[in-house]
Amino acid sequence: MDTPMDLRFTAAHEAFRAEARSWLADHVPPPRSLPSLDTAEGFEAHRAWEQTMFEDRWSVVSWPEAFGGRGVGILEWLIFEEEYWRAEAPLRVSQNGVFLLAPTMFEFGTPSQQERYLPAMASARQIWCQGWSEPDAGSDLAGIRSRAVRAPGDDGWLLTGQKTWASRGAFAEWCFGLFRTDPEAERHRGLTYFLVDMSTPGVTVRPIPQIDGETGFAELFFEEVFVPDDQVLGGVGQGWSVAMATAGSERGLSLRSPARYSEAAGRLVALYGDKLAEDPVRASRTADAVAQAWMDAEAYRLNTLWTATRVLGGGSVGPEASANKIHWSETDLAIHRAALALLGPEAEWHGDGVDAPWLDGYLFALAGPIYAGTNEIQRNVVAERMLGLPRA
Amino acid sequence: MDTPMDLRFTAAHEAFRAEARSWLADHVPPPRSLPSLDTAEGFEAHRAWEQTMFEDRWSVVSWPEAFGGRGVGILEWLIFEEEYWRAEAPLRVSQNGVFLLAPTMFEFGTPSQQERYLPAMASARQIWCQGWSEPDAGSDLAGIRSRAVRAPGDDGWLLTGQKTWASRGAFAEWCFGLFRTDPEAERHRGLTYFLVDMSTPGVTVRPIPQIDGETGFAELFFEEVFVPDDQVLGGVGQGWSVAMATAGSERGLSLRSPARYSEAAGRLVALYGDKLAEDPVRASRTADAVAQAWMDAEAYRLNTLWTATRVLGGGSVGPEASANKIHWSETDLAIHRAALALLGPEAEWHGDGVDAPWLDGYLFALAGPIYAGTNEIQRNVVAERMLGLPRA
Amino acid sequence: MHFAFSEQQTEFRDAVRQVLAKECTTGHLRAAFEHPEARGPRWSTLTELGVVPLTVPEAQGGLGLGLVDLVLVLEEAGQVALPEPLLETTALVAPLLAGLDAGAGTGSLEALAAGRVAAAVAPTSAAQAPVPGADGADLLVLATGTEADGNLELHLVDAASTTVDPVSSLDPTRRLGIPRWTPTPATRVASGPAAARAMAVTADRAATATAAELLGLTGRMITMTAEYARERQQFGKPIGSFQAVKHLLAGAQVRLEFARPVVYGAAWALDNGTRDSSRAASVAKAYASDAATEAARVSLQVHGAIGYTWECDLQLFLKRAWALAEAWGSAADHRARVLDSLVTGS
Amino acid sequence: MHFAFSEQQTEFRDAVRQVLAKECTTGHLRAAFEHPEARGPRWSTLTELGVVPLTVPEAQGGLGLGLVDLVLVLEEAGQVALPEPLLETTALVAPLLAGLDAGAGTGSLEALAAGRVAAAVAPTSAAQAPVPGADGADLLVLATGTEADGNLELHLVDAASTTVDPVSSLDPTRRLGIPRWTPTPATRVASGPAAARAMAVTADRAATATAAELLGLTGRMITMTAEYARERQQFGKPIGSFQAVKHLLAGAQVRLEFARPVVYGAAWALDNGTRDSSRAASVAKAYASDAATEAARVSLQVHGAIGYTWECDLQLFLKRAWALAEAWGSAADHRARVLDSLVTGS
Repeated sequence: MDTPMDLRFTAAHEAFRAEARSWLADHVPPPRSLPSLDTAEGFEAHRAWEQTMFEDRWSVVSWPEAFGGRGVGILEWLIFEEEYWRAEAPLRVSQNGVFLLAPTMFEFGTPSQQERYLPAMASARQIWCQGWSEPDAGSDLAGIRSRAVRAPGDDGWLLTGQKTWASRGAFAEWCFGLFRTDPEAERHRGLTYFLVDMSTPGVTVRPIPQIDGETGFAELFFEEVFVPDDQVLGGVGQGWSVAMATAGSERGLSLRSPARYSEAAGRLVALYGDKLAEDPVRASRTADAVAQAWMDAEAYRLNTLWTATRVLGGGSVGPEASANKIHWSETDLAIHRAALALLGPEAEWHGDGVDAPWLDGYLFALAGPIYAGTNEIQRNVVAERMLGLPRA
Repeated sequence: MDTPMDLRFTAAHEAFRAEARSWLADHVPPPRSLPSLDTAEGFEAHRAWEQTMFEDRWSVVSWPEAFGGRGVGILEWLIFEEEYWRAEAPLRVSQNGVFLLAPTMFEFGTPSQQERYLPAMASARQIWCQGWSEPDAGSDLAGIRSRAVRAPGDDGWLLTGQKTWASRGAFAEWCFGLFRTDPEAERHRGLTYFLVDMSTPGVTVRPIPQIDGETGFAELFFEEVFVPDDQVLGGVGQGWSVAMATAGSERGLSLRSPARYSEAAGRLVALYGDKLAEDPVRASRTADAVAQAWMDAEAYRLNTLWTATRVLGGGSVGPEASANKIHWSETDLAIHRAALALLGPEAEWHGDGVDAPWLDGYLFALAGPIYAGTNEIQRNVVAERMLGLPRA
Repeated sequence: MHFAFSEQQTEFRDAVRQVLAKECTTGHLRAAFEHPEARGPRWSTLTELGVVPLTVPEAQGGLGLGLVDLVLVLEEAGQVALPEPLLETTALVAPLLAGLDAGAGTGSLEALAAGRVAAAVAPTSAAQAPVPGADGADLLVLATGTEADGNLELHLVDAASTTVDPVSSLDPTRRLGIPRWTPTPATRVASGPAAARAMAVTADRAATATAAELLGLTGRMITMTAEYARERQQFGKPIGSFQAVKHLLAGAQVRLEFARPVVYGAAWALDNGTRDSSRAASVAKAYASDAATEAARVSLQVHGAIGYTWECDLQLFLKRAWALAEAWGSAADHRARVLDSLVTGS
Repeated sequence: MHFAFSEQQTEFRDAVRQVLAKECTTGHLRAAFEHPEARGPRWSTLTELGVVPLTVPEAQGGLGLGLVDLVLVLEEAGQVALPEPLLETTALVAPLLAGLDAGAGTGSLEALAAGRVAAAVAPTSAAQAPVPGADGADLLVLATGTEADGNLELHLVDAASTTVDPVSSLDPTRRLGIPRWTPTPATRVASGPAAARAMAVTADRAATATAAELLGLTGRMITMTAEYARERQQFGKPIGSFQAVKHLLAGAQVRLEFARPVVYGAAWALDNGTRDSSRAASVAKAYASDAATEAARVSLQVHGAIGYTWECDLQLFLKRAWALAEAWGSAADHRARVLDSLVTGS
């Protein structure tokens, strides 16, 4: 059959939206009322919120019911995200697990691994962090030096090395990481994807204070940390291809839903409206940038629906994920730059009662072109894999 | 003595300006009244204008009187340029000779070469073109393949090869070009800088029609063209260092005087003023770009005065010439982009009575980041020579 | 929610692509630059293919289809910089005529569906503004008066009965012209609110259709340039292996990727008359204009001096891209419209 | 025409540079971030050196020099992100006090020249707008009323006699504060046109002086980042050898190169009261703000995640750069002023 284009959501979709909206209306804590998830107290408060969602099956809507989801599709997930951001609900403390590890585990995990980890992830009993980057392996991820050697009992591996930039790393119970299991093999080869219980002896965590003073990420030190064989994801030596699946999610569909930017763009337009009354000269001078930022968010929304339809039709996301990452990171910057331009001198007022969501948001947005693979690396990917330009 | 900063021109400078202004007022033909200098007729009309300037010693003011100049300094030259552009005087058909070759000849030419070529250049009896780029040696100038071998009589050289992108090449009497005299030597080495009489047997010229249909530049074919030894500039095998001096002039002080951009920026502000009356919405939307373009021209003017003072104090222009080239080429684009934005749909109306100086200027400006060494190459120079970043 | 074209639509696009690959080569384009004409042999081919009559009601011999069906074809037209006025005739004038009361446009629609008419429509009622495609057109839709003064009128004018003063464009195939005409009761086909509505809808359709052609032009410029960057050697390797060149082209490609769904979505919104269809059309034109302008800049920069020559095919696409980026409202014009609609919530 | 600094000026700059290299290391800066104070030991050093009293008339124990003499010193202050209010005290308040009638400022000037005073000045008379450096300052120049209403007044307020509510900035050393004060006849030092003139001149001096600090900050960020790019290895070579990194830094360097003469020229124009000095000040601030904002973006991008950490010194300079780019008018604010003056020919 030959489906015509239709950008309307179905009645079933709208019913799902209504259900999500009313649940969120009843349960979402007041905006920004939870302490920062980068504090011990805030981490637990956010965990509690995830558990509340889990109890009513809202924490992982697109997962099979067996694992605590509702078994709905990607469109429903996008609808849920729209409602979630509209409700100004808390940041997802379990995002590394739910948005990055889970898609990979559905693809590469054994049934027993899925049963063991997914429900605990969905209920936030286990919160995950990502152990990929190393001090000398950032953009050059294949330069990973942390290694794993067979344990004496030959029933697992001993992990040794240092990982860094692990968001939530200060408090997470579990870590998914890349380690070199074959020192002989060349760069991308010889890597293995491990699932590590952070309470295992030999694991040390050092929080890293960020530019804004918060401890957003952490360094993880591994000293002969024992990991049993059944905590290898996707097979020994397969680490790179398994990791690239996660990276695809990170840059592609699952990490950054359009709702996040649509919501911010909406606030930007509202701010513009306010300034238009207060300071019309400044506002009109910023009009073009405000419009562009809103359009960038709108283009991201449409592109996501376009991609989602392709994926539902059996298509896959390749190097477009890199184009996607460049676009959402630049959109986030465009939105916050325009907001700061509207605020003018007020922009620098910060903290101590002065609520500065735009400045905080700008600082976070500045990291966008860096994490999940720098935009320089993504542009190389687009040029080489979409346009066929030769590698250097 | 310790001279304090003073941005005023002296009384003597102002007297010089007044003299130049009144002479130009009496002699400059009506703006855009001469046929295009890329037509045979226009070429001669522009030559005649250069001769008129020469007769009253205005064609090369900064040269020694012996060669037809006034022996004045760089500041007077900048003042003359300001008046020249303010008067909307014709483009300089002898620009390649006067602005590019001459500074090199003053530095590297023998007294007899200077006597032989400079007066003829000043009076436009001999008009020069540049024979550097080759079909396979553009950004990579050191990749030049055109070669020169000793002539049988051992009294000169036989030049063979192909040059391209020679502005004025279609009609010029003389050419300054780079040829490989030592096929063994590596890239930059083994090049020699030749002065070639275009009427010598073996020289063929093929004009290249430009994007706008005009023949702005030409391909030059050399087949065993005899060039006597006294037409080598700066010594056999010294071609690269001699050429870099010319390139320095091209990117640095002498090719693009600030007056050119100040004049265009002034016209831009006037256009903005007109549109502000006609179409205030469009005008105000373009205001920021208009202001930026004007400021870019102003920054170029101030930077040139800054550099000129340094040069007068015995300083030299190094990699700053590359920064300079990036700035003037981007300034030219910024000015013309802003103008086209003000014109809106009118921008595409062209030719046939419709005077379209802004569209023509935009097309020319688009070439700015390409000629005289692409801006990509210039950024490499800035990064490597000003910031000490390692070569790839 | 199904944001994709139907197989039928993509198959039709492929068929048109095949034909244009043969009948609209850069050789044909250069010929059109020399002697621009409104209806060459290609016009008949496109008529037989069903492209020209696509939006004409079936009653008048057309296919009665919409912008969603047309948008991929317009993208192909952009890919080859089609010189014929498909946009004006099929995307704008046909639907406009079809919407007139009392079948005022019936006769013209039949001629149009039969490929006997190349049409043009004035973006404004300003008498001195050149009309794209007017020079050489058979049928002109022109306006007088203004909405503000309440005396806006639309007129259907037989080009044979008027003179059109040509205004040359950087791209001669644009065939700009200023019609010298006198409105008569006989030529009037709409007035007052009906005329205003027709012009507003036409402007939105024009923004979206022009955006679609710009997508095609952008894709073509990027492809040509990537190909050149793979072949052109400097410093002993293809210039496409230099990161500066890669990043110029990657930036242009990302803009194109994100402009596409925006344009397709606008076409759907207009066909379905959604509340925000005007805004969607403006987002589409702004996005596609910027994508094309950036691709043009990048293409010229990567080609270097060769791209600046008449013999390099790039110029054929640069000129159309520059012209269409400004036509029917520039990116900045449309951004202003977008913000206005967001603030007033209209 | 001699567009260069005198040897005396560059020698003074070098002397200040040497002292600051020792007394304002990033270690000192981090301490200042923890406990921002208006006048630490550095203030005495800068006073003895003649930096603080530079613009105070000789009659009140100063050197009676101008902005051209100060601008290179302010650039050095930017290079080290000097936490003390040199800009407010020496570049703004001292000349403002020196310009008052009837020696209203004499006593304060003597105290200021002796290094006993850290001053702050309100950019506007808006009661709720935080004043940079007000928190912990000894002397405040505050305004009431507006020029439009003809009731503008300048007041010289002893901080000891008022409370200042701190407003924290991203950069704690900015010491923003909202003074809670009541104007009295005793505190009034200027009113009407005289007050308006003083505030206008102060705004121009502030734009230029802030631009000078931004030049220093920009230079420092670029140097730090180039150094990091030479050392940091990825893919088996320094990241500084990648063209993408080179071009990011080269772009920032070109902006800095062209911002310098613009700022120096503005300082000269203000010292000499040329007709276009206000415009020159706006060009300077716009250029320097954009150069700094771009250098900040590039520096963070090239440093990558490490630049995003508290332990990396880059953050100390990023925060000051972001704050000063907006202070005393953003780039866009000043571009608007420039165009306005060009069009009205003022």
